[in-house]
Amino acid sequence: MKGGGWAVQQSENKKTLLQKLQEIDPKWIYLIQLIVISYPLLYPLGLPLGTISSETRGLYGAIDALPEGSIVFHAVCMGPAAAAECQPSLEAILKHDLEKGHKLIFYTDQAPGIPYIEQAMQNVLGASKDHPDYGKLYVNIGYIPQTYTGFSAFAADLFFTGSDVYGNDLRSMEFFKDLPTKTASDFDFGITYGSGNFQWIITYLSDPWGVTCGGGIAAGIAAEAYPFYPQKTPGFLVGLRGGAEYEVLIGKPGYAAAGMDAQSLAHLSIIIMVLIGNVAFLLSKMQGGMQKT
Amino acid sequence: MSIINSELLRRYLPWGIAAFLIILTMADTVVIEPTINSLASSALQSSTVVGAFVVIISVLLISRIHVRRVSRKRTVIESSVLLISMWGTLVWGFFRLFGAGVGPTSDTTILNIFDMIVSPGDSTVFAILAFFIASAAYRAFRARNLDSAILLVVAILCMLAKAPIGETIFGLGIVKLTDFVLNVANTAGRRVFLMAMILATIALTIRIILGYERGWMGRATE
Amino acid sequence: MLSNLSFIGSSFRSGYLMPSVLLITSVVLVGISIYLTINRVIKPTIRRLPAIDAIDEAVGRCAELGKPLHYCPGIGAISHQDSIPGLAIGAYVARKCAELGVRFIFTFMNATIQPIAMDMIQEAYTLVGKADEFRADDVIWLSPRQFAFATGLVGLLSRERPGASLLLGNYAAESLICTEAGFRAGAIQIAGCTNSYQIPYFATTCDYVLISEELQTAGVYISKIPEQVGTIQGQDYIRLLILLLMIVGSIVYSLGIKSLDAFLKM
Amino acid sequence: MSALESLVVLGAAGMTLALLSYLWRENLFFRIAEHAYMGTAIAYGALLSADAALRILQPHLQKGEYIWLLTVVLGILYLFFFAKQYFFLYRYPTAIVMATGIGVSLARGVKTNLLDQARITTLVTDVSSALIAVGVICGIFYFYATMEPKGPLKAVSSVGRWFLMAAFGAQIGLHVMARTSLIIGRIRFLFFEPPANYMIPVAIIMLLIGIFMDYRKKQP
Repeated sequence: MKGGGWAVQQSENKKTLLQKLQEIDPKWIYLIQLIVISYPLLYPLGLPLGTISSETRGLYGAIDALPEGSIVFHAVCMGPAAAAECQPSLEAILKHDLEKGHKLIFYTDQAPGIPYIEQAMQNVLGASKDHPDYGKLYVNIGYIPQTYTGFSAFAADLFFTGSDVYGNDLRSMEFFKDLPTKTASDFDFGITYGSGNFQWIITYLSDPWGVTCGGGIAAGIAAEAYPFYPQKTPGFLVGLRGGAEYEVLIGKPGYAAAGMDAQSLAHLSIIIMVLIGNVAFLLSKMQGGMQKT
Repeated sequence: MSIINSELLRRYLPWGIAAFLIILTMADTVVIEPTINSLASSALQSSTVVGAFVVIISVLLISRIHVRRVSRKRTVIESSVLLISMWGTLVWGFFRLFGAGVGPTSDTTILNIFDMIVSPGDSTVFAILAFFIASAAYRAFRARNLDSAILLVVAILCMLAKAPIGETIFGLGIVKLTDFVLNVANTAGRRVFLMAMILATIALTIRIILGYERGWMGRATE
Repeated sequence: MLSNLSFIGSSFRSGYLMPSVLLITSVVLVGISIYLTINRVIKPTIRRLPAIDAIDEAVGRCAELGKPLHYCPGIGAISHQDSIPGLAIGAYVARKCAELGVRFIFTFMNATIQPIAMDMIQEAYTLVGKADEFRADDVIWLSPRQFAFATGLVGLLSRERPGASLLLGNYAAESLICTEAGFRAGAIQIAGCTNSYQIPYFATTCDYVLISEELQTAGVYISKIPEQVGTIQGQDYIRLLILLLMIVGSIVYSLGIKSLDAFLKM
Repeated sequence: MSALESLVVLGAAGMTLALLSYLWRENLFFRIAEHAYMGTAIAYGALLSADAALRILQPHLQKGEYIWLLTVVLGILYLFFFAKQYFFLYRYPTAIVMATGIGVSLARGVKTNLLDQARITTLVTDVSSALIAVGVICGIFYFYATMEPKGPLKAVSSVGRWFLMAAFGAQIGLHVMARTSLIIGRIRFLFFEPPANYMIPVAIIMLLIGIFMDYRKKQP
């Protein structure tokens, strides 16, 4: 059995500087990481964002191609943790929808999602329930329990919840007047946000109801979205960077773009730490090896 | 009395309902047929409402644990903070919902509690994990064999490509290489997991329908 | 051939005809293999995973170095799907440790694990005839909360410095803290869970990792419960079906014949 | 910025710093903040569920369809989880919610996550899609549990494991970016949202006191 904990090999060898470096308390590493991330937030480095990934272009192209008045369904399924990554993407996509004159319908499958729909509507549309076009161009369905079970019930009958999150009766809203089937197949595009798994919107909206879907998803679960790209989804935004790229594409750099400097330094410091750790590990194995022969 | 405690009501009826609903909702997904679709859609709608009540159990379970901990003087301060913050928010919320008809989404006190405690709590608890990743990266991420070497190389590539500094240092090559890795190796690996998840769901469904799986029924003894 | 199938297709939701065929075949395959295994018509054998050898070597190493072995089935309750194989493998490791006289330290987070873990380990020691060597205070409930549990485990691993630390069961965000502590304490680490967000961290920090389904398979290899062996055999039949479909499909498609793809889209 | 709003921001800054204090070590402030978060999060979820259930039921009850009250009765049956004698009544709502969940997810999952994924894998047009096909086939074979891979099949199985490892590497790389964005969000909140930044000196002083007390405790 090769391997074996680091400390075992060290006990026999003399403690070199590199091995002493290994034994520093994790608290110092936390401090280094804190400084590395705080510095660029106070004094931005202004690093260029770099090339925009094909997934982001795919989503941008798909939304840009939607004609005016097409219905875009926003599933804002994010809690506070995911919102730190995906709120900029949500607001960037809403700005694009506003520009193209799309009709918007909001939904969330988890309780903490509602404040983020409100915040996005306030920031982009200027108002939420008392917006002049509310009920005509914009509808906020709010929270439906039981994630995909609740959503499937809603998709089969858009009037399932009876009223929107503010209590207005859905059947009297002009938004639903000219929808042919009053089911999810009337949507023209679907976008999911947050750290739930991306595949849910393909499994429960795209395939059964024939609606093209994309996402503004947390980076932590973005690796799960690639098996659907490009055949079953035009594209998706990967975390804060996806939001920053989309802000550049719609020509309105904002919240996300400013955070990328800190991302860069944080990533760089973690890579350096992994390299130092592995160099020390290889050195100790070689020394351990020499001693045995 | 014997009917109520009979084996039928205790075991077989819940199992029968579960098996029937699984088959009904599966059929509804696959077939366009008026009776099945309408029956299944009302099953889904009522299940959504019934499911909203499941949170009762977690509220009462957590309360029982922490009341016991306060009475046994083990963690008095923290447990009473939890009980006060939970039941305070609940009572105020229900009073507003049923009394004044103001839902939790528009009641200012509930929104303030969300902004003050729930929102910073959720994001900070997960933010701490980034510090653990940094310390583990330094002290424990080792390329001890080919597997972990592949893993670390791909992780470093993703970190470089997704942060602007990667491209400024290594140029466009790093982005192209990472796109290839993400769209090929990662896609293949993730696809295997997606398929494995469905195989597990198929196995679980059959064991429930055939009655071999009783975990969901709770106490097996009764 | 394709055209006369279309009249059946009309009552099927578009694109769900072939999936329902696959669903029915897999349900039948798994159902039959469970039935046949229970009635001993077929006796499928689960292959011995390399992880089981790694576990035996780890116990041997602890006996050699005279160090204790630490085992933890994670933070899940007894009803969690990962806790069940976690405990089954735990019983196996406890018996191995009892045989070689290695001190077996068992930690857990969820209170529902305690009663089952206590009599599982006791039974392992009595099976080997060393009932007196069982130490009840080595079954340690560190804390009912995730982060306090992680801190408690870090303290325990740095004090006890075990020769091996086995983390098999249900794990979440605290997994990284536990494996880092195990690495610092110089222990051989074998870890496994089905939560695909934690497996990558296990894969870098541990010497051996059980990837999602392998944990279940290792649990069934040890527990040998007929219905579970039958389920795995049924799943393997479906895997074989999907493998053939993909191999034939990609060869056919790369030769330019697109009808199989169109057929599967129905 | 009204008094209430600044109180909310100060409270949020206090919560953030108390939870971050876990990085120093587990302490009472961390435990209090964690318990306050757990309590309000569950209560908030319960309130939203009740609000959603009420919203769905109201139109039906107004129209006199009292059959819908059955769902409320079934929901209340969850309470029998704590009962001694009539525990089995808890199984009825559980059966309904679990069964509809599995039924909905299985049939659609078989199409989107099993058959379609296999079908897409067969669309071999260029080198990368051929590589994906090889990766998926070897990966599926890696999880084969009832046959010992011998000879060339052992190579197929290890190729499958390499693709899984690449997927894990991508997961870690993207996870680092995800978690870092959270720290960025928290630090930005502490630095740039008045009066949150007043809490920083308070936290630093308390940290120094903590270090001093720890140092004194270590002395013999």
